[in-house]
Amino acid sequence: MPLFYDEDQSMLEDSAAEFIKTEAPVAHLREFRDKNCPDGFSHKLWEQFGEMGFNAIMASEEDGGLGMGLKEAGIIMKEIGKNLAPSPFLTTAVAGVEALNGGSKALRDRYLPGIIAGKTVLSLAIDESSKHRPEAIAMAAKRSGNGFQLNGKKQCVIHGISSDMMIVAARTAGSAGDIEGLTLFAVEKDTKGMEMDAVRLVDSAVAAHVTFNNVELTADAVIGEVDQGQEVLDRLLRAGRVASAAEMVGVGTGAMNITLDYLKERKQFGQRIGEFQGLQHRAAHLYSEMEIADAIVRKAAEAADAGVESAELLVSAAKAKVGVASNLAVREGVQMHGGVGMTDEYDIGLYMKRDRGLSEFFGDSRYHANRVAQLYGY
Amino acid sequence: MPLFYDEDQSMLEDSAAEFIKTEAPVAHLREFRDKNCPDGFSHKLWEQFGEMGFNAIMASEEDGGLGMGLKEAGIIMKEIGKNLAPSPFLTTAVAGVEALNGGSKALRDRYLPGIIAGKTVLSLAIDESSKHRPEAIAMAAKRSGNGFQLNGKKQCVIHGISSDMMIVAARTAGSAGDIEGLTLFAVEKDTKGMEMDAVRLVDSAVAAHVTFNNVELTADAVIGEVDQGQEVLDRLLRAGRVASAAEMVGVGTGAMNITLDYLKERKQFGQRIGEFQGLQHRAAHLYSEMEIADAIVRKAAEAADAGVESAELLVSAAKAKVGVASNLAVREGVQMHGGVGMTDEYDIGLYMKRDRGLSEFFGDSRYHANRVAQLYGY
Amino acid sequence: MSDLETFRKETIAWLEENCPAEMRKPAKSEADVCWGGRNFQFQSDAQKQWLEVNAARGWTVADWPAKYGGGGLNPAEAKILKQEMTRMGCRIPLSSFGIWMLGPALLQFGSEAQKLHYLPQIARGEIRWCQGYSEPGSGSDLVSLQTFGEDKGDHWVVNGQKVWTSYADKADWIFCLVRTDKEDKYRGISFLLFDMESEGVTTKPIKLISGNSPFCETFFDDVKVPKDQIVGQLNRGWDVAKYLLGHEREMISGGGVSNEMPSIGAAFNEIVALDPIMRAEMAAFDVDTLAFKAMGELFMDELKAKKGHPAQPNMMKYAGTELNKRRHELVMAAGGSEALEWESAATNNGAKARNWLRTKANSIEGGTSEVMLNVISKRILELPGA
Amino acid sequence: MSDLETFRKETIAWLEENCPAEMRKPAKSEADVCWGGRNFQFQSDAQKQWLEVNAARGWTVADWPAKYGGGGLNPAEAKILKQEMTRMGCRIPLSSFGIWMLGPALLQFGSEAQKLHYLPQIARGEIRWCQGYSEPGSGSDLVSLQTFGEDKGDHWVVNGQKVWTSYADKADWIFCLVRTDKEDKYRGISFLLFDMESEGVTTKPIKLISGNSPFCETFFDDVKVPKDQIVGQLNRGWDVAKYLLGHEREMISGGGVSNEMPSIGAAFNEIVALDPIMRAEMAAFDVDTLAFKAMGELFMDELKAKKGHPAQPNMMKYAGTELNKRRHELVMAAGGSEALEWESAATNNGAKARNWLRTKANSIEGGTSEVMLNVISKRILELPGA
Repeated sequence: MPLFYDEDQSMLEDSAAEFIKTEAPVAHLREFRDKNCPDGFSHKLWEQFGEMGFNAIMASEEDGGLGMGLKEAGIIMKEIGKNLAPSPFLTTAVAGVEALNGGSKALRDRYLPGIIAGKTVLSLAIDESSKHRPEAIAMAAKRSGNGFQLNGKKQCVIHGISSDMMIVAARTAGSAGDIEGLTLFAVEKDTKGMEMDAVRLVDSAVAAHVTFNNVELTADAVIGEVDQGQEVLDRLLRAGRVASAAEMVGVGTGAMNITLDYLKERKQFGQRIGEFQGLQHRAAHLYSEMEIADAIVRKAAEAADAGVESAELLVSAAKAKVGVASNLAVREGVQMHGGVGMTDEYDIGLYMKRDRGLSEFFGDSRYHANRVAQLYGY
Repeated sequence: MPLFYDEDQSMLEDSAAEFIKTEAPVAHLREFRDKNCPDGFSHKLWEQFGEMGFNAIMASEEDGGLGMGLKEAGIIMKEIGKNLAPSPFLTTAVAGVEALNGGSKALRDRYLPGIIAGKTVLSLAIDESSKHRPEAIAMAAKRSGNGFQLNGKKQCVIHGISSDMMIVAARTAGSAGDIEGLTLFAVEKDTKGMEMDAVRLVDSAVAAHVTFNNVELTADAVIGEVDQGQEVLDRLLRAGRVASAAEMVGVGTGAMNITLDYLKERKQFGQRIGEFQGLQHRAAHLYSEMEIADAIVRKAAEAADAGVESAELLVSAAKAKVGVASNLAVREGVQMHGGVGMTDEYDIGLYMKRDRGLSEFFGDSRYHANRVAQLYGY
Repeated sequence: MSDLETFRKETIAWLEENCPAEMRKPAKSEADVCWGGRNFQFQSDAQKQWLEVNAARGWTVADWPAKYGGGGLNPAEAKILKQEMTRMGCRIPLSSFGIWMLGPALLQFGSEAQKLHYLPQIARGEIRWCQGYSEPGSGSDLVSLQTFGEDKGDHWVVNGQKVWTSYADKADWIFCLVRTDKEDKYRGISFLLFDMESEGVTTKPIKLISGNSPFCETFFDDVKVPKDQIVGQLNRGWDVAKYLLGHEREMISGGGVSNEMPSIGAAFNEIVALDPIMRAEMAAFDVDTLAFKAMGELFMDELKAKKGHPAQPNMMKYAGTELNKRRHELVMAAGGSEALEWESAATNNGAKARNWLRTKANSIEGGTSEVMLNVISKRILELPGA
Repeated sequence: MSDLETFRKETIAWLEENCPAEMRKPAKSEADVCWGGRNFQFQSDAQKQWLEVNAARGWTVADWPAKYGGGGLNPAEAKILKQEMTRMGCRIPLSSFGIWMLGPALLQFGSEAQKLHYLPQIARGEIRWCQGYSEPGSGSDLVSLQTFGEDKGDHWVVNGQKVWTSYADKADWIFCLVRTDKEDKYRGISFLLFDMESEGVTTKPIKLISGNSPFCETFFDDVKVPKDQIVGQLNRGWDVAKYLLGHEREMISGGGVSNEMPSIGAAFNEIVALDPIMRAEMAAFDVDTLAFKAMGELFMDELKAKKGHPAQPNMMKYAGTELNKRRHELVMAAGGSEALEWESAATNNGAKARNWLRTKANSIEGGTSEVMLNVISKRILELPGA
């Protein structure tokens, strides 16, 4: 399979680009930020995503989806990134659906139709500290009657307060670091004993710190098998990592593009600043980095979709590489914008903020570089 | 004490610069390289160093020296570096003398006069693997009668085959990693049981792999106290690290200077290449890095001379910083020279080779960055 | 006991007696800083008192001559005062662009009458100043300045617009570059002082990516400026501005490293224990910080001794600001998702994120890093061409 | 079985039968490479035999048309041949600038007579070629070319000097850029072929920092070149040269990553276990290598499908060569003092150090990194100006 987009993928790219640029350009983010929307995203846009068919990408045809994969989902994510569109697409239609794909038919029937229609929103409660470290999940899910009782805390659950269902990773056995003993749960909105503290993040996303106080769940809530949640979590993480990496390709590319536009129009010392070779070389280097980051993200998506052995390595390499490249894009972007880059009026600062948020989401470039080393056995 | 050079130090700098530029410019290195001199340096030049008083810098006045310190020794080292002068100054007159300063009056009387006069050459047998790791010294020095018997191997002993005395670090007790149990020995040339394999290095220095087969030493050979060699070794290393860092400041500065000259004269596309802003910004960045590297090397020398607590931290920071800066200088130097930078005819390649050699000597930038972290407790 | 030892002893005693306990704790935020000026609202009695006792002694500007409201201290004494204030944790009694920027320029270029008039008011914190240099379309490029002062005999009538005027909405007076000769593009600029309450002056705060608004757009619409409010010669405002920019660069270049400059790796030792890659980055950063600190020491030593290249502040500004930006990138990375919080009490209202974003201006304000690199390559390295 | 499966089976069988065992071990050094040519000394019978069986089948240039000495394979077949040769560890039977550079240019720009004359000789390894582009004073700047061919009716008389002529001292013929019109600075250059044994040609090897001398200075003193030895149109040699440089860049950009592209950290796992900072650097490098490998795959896919920006080879060349230089810096660091050895048997005569130094030319030859960045900024990013 070639790494460039085939005809169908190119069509998807064109329609996503057109749709998101029209319906959710950067001004859309500003609107939701400035009206201090508690969700941080537009439910109407979410329904439109459903209508466009985007939300069906990761669901199997059997479940009413399109049976496509992360390469196609990544196309949507990139356009989201370019436009900084606030959307639950990543948590819901990519990572969430991929987790449900590892769950029972009953769960899929319960949630997928709403997701595909752009009605249902999912959130992901994985991290327990401010750095992504899923191997350290310690939150307890004790057996209680026929079900389970959850106690503990999760940090930075994006869309937590807006979600209809939260996927929660907890330990039904063993202790932090054990592969066995993890279980994933589908926790309904407003389940008794859940408390959420909403916090707005630097990129205007809304995250929740979630406390579980004797939260009672039935056995139906289990996604996959009890104690064997690692497998489902790995699916979720792989999808989330590739998709967030793809979004970062979009963010970096968007930042680079508006910066290139600025270099072509802004004059200083009687010249357009894009004429200065010092800036040209940096822009060209940045272009090179972004192209390479895009390539590894495509490759990682393809490998994850194909389920090949090297997928874990490529996925971590992708998140690591794009983390560095897109960070370079927003830093160069602000610097090359000069003074106006510091103002809220220009968009480049918003790209910088979104990059920062995404860099932490599903593990930063350092976490994943370390994981590459570990997977290589050193 | 100000970090810039005071009047006496400036005079020393002027006279060292003038002398070395005249007597041992880069052509001098080429001469000794091309005639494949087994020593790799000029004994005549070494005597001239003695006459100039350079070799007396680190020896105390009581021992017939000048009682100055690493800041002054660093001045000489920098000029050596700028001119790529092959010289046993570092091993002998700096690290060697500083080790002897921690030894007995008898040893000092035995070696210092010859060193000060530029007759005697010392070498240092510390490393046992191809990366500097003195904390892993394992070579055995068993007690044998009233003396000691050495067995084992040392790697990359610069000037080993040319030296009148070799300072050898070995274990009289304990095992690799222990602080106690190290002892330093002054091993005379041609001592029975020593075998040396001379190898020429990339920068034309001659190193020896040394094998010790039942080498018998008397107790007189011990520098400092038996089992307490760590203290003398630390002195030696501190001096060697600061001095090699200072030499690297010289190498980086020399590489930068000839590159700047080239940028000012070479024409391409009808312009002097130094007019291209892309190169200008890189040159300016390099200048900044070299200035900063110079500053921390001065600071480290001052701290080591003053014996303050932070000296270890500053010395490692200096070797780490200059390692990065001077590597940048030679890489930028070769690239900015373009094709001619690849030819043996131009000097820039010789700077690159010397930088590589020095970067390994007394620990590379990674070793010392790690040490900075350890000294900071993380 | 030497004079200096006596001075130190007396200084300690004076500080012990006069510095209120509250003023010995570090400022928590921008709001705790005493800026002075006509409309300044003191945060506390202690803040007001601490300013007043210092102003009375001339110690807001300890090394200025006493006749201009200063303390008349020699450099060695001023250093001791600074050391002891740092040691005891005393806050700076008065932060002021008048002290840091205009004052030195007035001391160098002002008439005696101007010095006697303005400097004591600056010293006492009675006038808060802002700086009018940049204009829309001329950031690092001051030559293309458009704000024009028309000669009307005993005054100029100024029209135009400035941007990046720090705290223009809070300032009492402005020192301002104004074109007074349209023919001479490279000179033709004068350095004027005027009251921000003058008719025709309006200001509009600029909202920054950090969420704060320390800068303004400032508009001049037929503003009258009397002829005696020029500093230096007519059409030679550049000389004053360049002198003053040098001061600003020194000030900003110091920003790369705080006084204490602690190890970033040690500060986050629990995080780096779990993240070997971050540990490596922080180790490299600590190396660079130690090295830059040594460079700062060498630079200051050379400055005091009037050695060193006159363009060296440009190098310090470049290296210091880039280092500081890197520091804040690392702080954000170490902070992880918690550092992303923008409006939570737990994060002091997103202080880490806002500070991080603020640092992005370091390499823009006071001359961009690119301009610094240009200056280094031209004036220090003497590379050819444009 | 599909045609391709049949082809694969037959190919495997042929390779098994015809590839000598010795030719299935990797080349140990430059000396083991088969370059062909009039004066080539085969290192072994196996090397000679392996060339001959391939030449007979047209498989030294498997995807060239059979009438020009090629194998006439379609792209899918050629890929299978390559895969199977890689899998079995077969050496390339013939390395040749004729195959990599001149051949593609002749196929594109040559007359039918030229193709029929030169290509089969190239395919059989009978003529070894060198490239005469660079001159002293014009490295990346070919427009300032001075070597001049004076028109003498049925031939040119060429005078001038080239540098960086790879293996000019070993080559039989040269393809060479020669100014044929002094008036037109930007065109006025023609692409000529001539025999290095022509009267007036002399070569002088250039000693490199690696200690090797793969390049020469080449001098032309009244060298006669018949008029039928021009490729493409008179004064349009640029078109040929640019096409050919594109091929060279693709070739060099591939140099960043070997076919196998193993993890550098894994290769030095004992070293990195003791050096956490090096481990971090190698992890970052492995990430970059994996990413560049993916980029290489995307690039090749796009190239085959004739998608992608036509200037993209410049980006690949830039990124690939910079990556390869970094790799060798890391290899040297991991090697420590042993890697410094220059003349010892234990280090295969300083192979690591010499290879490291050799890589420094990667970002210079075939267009410097700076020229690549210029091209990217102009042709891809469409930035304005010079």
